[in-house]
Amino acid sequence: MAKTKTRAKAKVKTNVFEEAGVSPEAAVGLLGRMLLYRRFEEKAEEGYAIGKIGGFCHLHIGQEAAAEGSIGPLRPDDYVISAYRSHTQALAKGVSPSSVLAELYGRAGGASGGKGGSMHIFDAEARFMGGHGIVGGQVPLATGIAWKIKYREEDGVVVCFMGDAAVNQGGFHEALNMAAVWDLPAIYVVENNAYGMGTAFHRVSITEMVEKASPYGIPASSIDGQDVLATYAHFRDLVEEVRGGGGPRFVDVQTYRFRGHSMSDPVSGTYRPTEEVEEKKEHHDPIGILRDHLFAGEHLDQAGLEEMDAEARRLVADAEEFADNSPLPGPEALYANVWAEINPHGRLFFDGRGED
Amino acid sequence: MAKTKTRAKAKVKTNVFEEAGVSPEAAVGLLGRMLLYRRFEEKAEEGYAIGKIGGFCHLHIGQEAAAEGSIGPLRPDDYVISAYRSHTQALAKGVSPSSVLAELYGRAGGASGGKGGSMHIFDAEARFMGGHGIVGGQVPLATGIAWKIKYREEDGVVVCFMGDAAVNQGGFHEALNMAAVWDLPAIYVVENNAYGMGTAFHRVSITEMVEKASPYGIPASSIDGQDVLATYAHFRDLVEEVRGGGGPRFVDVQTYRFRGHSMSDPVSGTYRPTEEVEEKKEHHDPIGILRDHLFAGEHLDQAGLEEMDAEARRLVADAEEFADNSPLPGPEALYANVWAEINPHGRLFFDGRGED
Amino acid sequence: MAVTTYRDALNQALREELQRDPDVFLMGEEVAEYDGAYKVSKGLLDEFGSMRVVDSPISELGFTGLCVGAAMAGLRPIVEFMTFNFAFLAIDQVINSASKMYYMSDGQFPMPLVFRGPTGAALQLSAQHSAACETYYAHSPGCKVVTPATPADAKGLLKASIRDNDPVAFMEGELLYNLKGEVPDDDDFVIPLGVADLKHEGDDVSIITHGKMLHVAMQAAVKLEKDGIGADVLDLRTLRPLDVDAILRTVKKTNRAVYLEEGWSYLGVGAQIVSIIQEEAFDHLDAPVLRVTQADIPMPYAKNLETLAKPNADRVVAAVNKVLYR
Amino acid sequence: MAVTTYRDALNQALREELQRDPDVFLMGEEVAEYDGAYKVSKGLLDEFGSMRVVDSPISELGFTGLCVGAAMAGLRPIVEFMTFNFAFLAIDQVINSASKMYYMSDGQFPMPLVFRGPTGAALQLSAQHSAACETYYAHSPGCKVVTPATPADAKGLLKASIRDNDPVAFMEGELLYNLKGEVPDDDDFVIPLGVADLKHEGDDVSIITHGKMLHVAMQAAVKLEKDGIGADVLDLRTLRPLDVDAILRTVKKTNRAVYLEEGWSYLGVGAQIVSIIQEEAFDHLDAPVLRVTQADIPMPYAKNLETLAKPNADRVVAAVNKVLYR
Ligand SMILES: Cc1ncc(C[n+]2csc(CCOP(=O)(O)OP(=O)(O)O)c2C)c(N)n1
Ligand SMILES: Cc1ncc(C[n+]2csc(CCOP(=O)(O)OP(=O)(O)O)c2C)c(N)n1
Ligand SMILES: [Mg+2]
Ligand SMILES: [Mg+2]
Repeated sequence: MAKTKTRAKAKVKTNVFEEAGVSPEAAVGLLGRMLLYRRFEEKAEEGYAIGKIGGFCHLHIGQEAAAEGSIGPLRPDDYVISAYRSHTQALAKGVSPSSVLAELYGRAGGASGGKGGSMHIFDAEARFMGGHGIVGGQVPLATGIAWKIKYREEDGVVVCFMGDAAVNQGGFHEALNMAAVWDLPAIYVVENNAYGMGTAFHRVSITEMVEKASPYGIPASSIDGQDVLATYAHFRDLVEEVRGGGGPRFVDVQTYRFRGHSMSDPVSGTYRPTEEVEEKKEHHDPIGILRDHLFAGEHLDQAGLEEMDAEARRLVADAEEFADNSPLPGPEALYANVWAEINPHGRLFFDGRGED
Repeated sequence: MAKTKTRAKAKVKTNVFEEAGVSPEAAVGLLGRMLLYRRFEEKAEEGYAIGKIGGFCHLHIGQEAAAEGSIGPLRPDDYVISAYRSHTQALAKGVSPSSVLAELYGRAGGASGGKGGSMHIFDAEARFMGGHGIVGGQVPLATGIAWKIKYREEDGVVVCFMGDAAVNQGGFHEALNMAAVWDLPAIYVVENNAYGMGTAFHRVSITEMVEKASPYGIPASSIDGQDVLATYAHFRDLVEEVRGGGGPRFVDVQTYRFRGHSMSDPVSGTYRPTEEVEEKKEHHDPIGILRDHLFAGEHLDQAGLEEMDAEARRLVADAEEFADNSPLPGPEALYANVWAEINPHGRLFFDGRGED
Repeated sequence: MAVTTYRDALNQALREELQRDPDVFLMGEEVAEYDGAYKVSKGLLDEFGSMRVVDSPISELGFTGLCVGAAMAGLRPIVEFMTFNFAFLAIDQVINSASKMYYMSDGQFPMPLVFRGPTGAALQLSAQHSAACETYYAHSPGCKVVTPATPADAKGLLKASIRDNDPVAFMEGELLYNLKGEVPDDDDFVIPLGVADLKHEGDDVSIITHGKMLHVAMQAAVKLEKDGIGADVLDLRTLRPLDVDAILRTVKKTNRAVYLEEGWSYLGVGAQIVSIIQEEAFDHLDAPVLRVTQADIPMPYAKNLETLAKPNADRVVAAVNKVLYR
Repeated sequence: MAVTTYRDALNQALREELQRDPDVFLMGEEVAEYDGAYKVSKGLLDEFGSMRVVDSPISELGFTGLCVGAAMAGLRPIVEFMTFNFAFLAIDQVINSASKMYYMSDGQFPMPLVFRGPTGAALQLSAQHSAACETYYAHSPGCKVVTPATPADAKGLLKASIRDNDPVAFMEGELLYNLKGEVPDDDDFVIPLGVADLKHEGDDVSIITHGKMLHVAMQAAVKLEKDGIGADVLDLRTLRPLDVDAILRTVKKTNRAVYLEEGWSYLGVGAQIVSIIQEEAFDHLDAPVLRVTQADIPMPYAKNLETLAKPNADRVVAAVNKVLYR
């Protein structure tokens, strides 16, 4: 969150709040949420380093505005579904930091009882529908959730997140076509961080992201996903359109990943130079950008910021305490919830121990 | 092939040959080919009715111009690959009527030794690459054949046929994207007969066919596939562009199926009215249209036509004689060509009879 | 009791369950306006409308995933595959999403889904349309597998599958749709999953099978009777849950068994049944359990070759004679 | 002989075969610029260029089909799946196209293809990244299946698989990549498909396994030795072609067998091996063949649960004691 340069840049326009239709007070709220997401992911990073977290762990650091700006405008009864890079989106949809962190720690108190882990965070009550590990796999699921909304004649909306590489999965195309044909209330959001693992988007597509929904006749837009105000305003309008029966939408949210693809991958390398990452952190940090706007408009000062940051750290510390104290899932959990219905007749487990 | 009406219509423009850059003599040749295809499919129809042909049998009647116009401009060393509705395309690529009909009859002398049947006609020598039964399944294969052409630095072209419903398969999108990214010499041809089985295209797409390649940046075009001259001219140009290194192309060839989806399906029904089919046969028969042009320009008369038709029937009769006399595959064929390499060690067949 | 075809029995089950529960809907290719490729859903569009009987694009992966999502959100989808041979395109959503969702979410998202359609061969449809697909669905936990062989079983088991709260791969057969049999009209005729059916009794040997091969097994039992050999014919009906007790009961009675199935031998269903029998009834076996399967090849088109490739009653009789050391 | 990791052994095999045959190319996600998700293809892009070591989009179905088409046209593609767990999206092209093409075309189009990548579980990757996928490929004729457990086998068998003219599913393991072992440097070190390897000898029981479970079997054999029990440990190495002779040899020697595998039990590979043993060595068995497998559940994330779910040496020892009636 470098100051000088970016603050100078921000000075020129101080009416950003009116432009976005977001009050400075609300903007301070957005900043607080993003600080929480940042500190949460740093805690996950730490937890992975010291072995409290295992498996694959994909951080959202640098992409906080994409989550907050797109999920912020939703109602609690709206749905969100995502891929494996979804800690922050879960928090944004109302899953508690304790529940997410406990899941990363593989504890019984985790969102998925410790069975899902970082890639499979689920919270039915918060209508956070996962947490899916197969690239593109969640996209048809989102279409199905939207199908249910139409089927039941409800006025909800589903927001489906995916990465930029997911648009090259056939399932993405099949799912968007059906959403268009049946006019379903779904917003398909590409968190376009320009890379799929080590592959730059333009190495696997000769067109721009915003083109990807054109064969289905789905209205598409691109937005600077590092600017939480613009992103929030854009989604506030989209959600209204879709809730009003406007049919599906496709949004290219342009963002950037400040860390490696997963905790086991390098931040930079042959696929992207260190300088690029540094430049992005310096000038395109979603937290830095909003902070500078608030400073420029004198809606917040350094002291206020530090207080907010301290609060974010406090929330994460509470989550950590909860997660540390949450018990490991007991051995009885091993065979629990494989089947929603254990039929009275016949054998369901074939390993000779399942029904012990 | 109703005469009067259409002939009147045709009268107005007699320079169609110059327009298309196809000499009347060459056009007579195209007519002869299309007559062969028509008579061949009628023979298949008959063979199915009397039980000489089994399984699924999808006829191309009404779509002859799409095959002849698109394959006509190819070189023998170019490749064609298609779906399960491909008798006519095989003939157009140079597979002999005897070999195709014997395959339909399930005879040893068939293109695929009687093992493939109507849906799986293969001829490596003619570079007719099948005959594939999974909707959309051949499209990635075509991209791979084009990959080989680029890999070996050859100047060939691959033409890939698919139906209008195949564009809703994810594999179609994945395959076209890769062809675009790697700039491969492939022409993807939708034989757009407006229906996938009983489903009108516009019930499963809210956009036009020509839009379907837009996310990949592949140049796309639409053509009246009942007009063999226009189709031939269009493909002659496309093939030249692609052979010259122009990269992939996508073509919406608008045509119509005069028969049911397969021999086991009705010609018309709730999904399309009889009147529609009758109108198409009356005014959009590719053979009738070209015949009328030739008559109008006095390049052909009724007697000449009848002679050509007799010749087509003769060729089909020869094919029938060959197929009838071709032996059934012997029992030794059952286990032949499952494996290209029978390893000296270990068991490959597990039914207790394979290695008898 | 009324004599009904397998097709109409399925149609009745669909209609009754669509009537019974507004959350049930049917989606697939040609299921609505075309009445289904094999007319199983005849008339349902008119009765239930286009939100509940839905023609899909040819997007197997997509509409299967759509139905998984709809199930997450509380509906009870029925997916029709024109055949399970096309479901290879969708199997990622069946295995990675539907079959694992309930566990991954630790019980938050049950998956009350049915995937139904024909499995195995019809007549001369050749390699890409003739595979028996049971193995691909039975291997992974989280998905139940049902293979009805008669009209009554088709109706009773489909109703049970639709009411079940787990994903069910419900496997039919083109060659069964016209089969006639007695079917109870009763609206609540439900056959619980996990109960095998002893469809023929005899003391000398157990012929165990599932799906359309039941009818081949019955032919074999009749032939054997003429030779004075009595055969139990056990129709598993459901592969998961599996009625292991019924399998052990017949094997412990006859001490000899043959498993008959339509599909390929390597890791065909029979392999698992053999593995269970030899583990749980080892001392009761007087001979190895033999298996009769399709030829271990892709299905050829030519009628004469296809006939050679398919299992038949004579092969079953030969296997029975072998386990009887005759 | 040099001590090499499993990863480097694969890398050597790829390099040597890319050098040997200009028609061989490698395609998959991150195989080129990133050196492979698990660095198996390290350095190959620099040596062979971007037409022969090719980064693909995340389009499993598409690039698998692309490689099938390239094989039809005469090339010898190697497809890398980041794991076979992602190959469910591509399995239609593996089974319906690659495995049937040669037969459907009556021998006109051989399919010299290799599909390679890890199968089974690593550490805490949970349900969608941990499945052992052997069954899905071994069931259908037309596809060979290879599961090397050591660096030497990895190199020798990958070279053989690349030279083979049929599709080969070549299944590795994340947890094997760092494993060290002696590997012949010889450019023509090829291990023929279809030859199992007896990796430990003993007279009392046969532990038969494949893939990474070999190492669990070896641990069990050592533990058993301490109890005075001698175990044959037979590593099948290739599941199709299958070295049935070697299986029968060890079983006829010890009269007792346990099959150990990483995957699920229902129609796990062991089911087929059991079916073969009981059919072809019935009179030699002094006890049923027992199977040790993963818990019959999707793989959980929590470390303690994952540990409980995986097979281990103690479970193998327990099974051995059972077949020895101890
Ligand atoms: C079907 C499938 N293929 C490959 C992978 C391995 N993988 C996980 S994430 C990833 C890159 C995805 O990039 P992108 O869609 O841009 O999302 P991002 O990670 O940048 O958020 C890959 C290749 C997978 N999980 N699923
Ligand atoms: C993956 C798959 N799904 C379904 C089918 C069954 N099927 C065969 S052809 C067909 C309709 C295809 O229509 P279209 O692509 O327009 O081609 P046309 O038959 O009109 O030439 C369907 C649904 C199949 N063969 N493969
Ligand atoms: Mg990305
Ligand atoms: Mg069509």
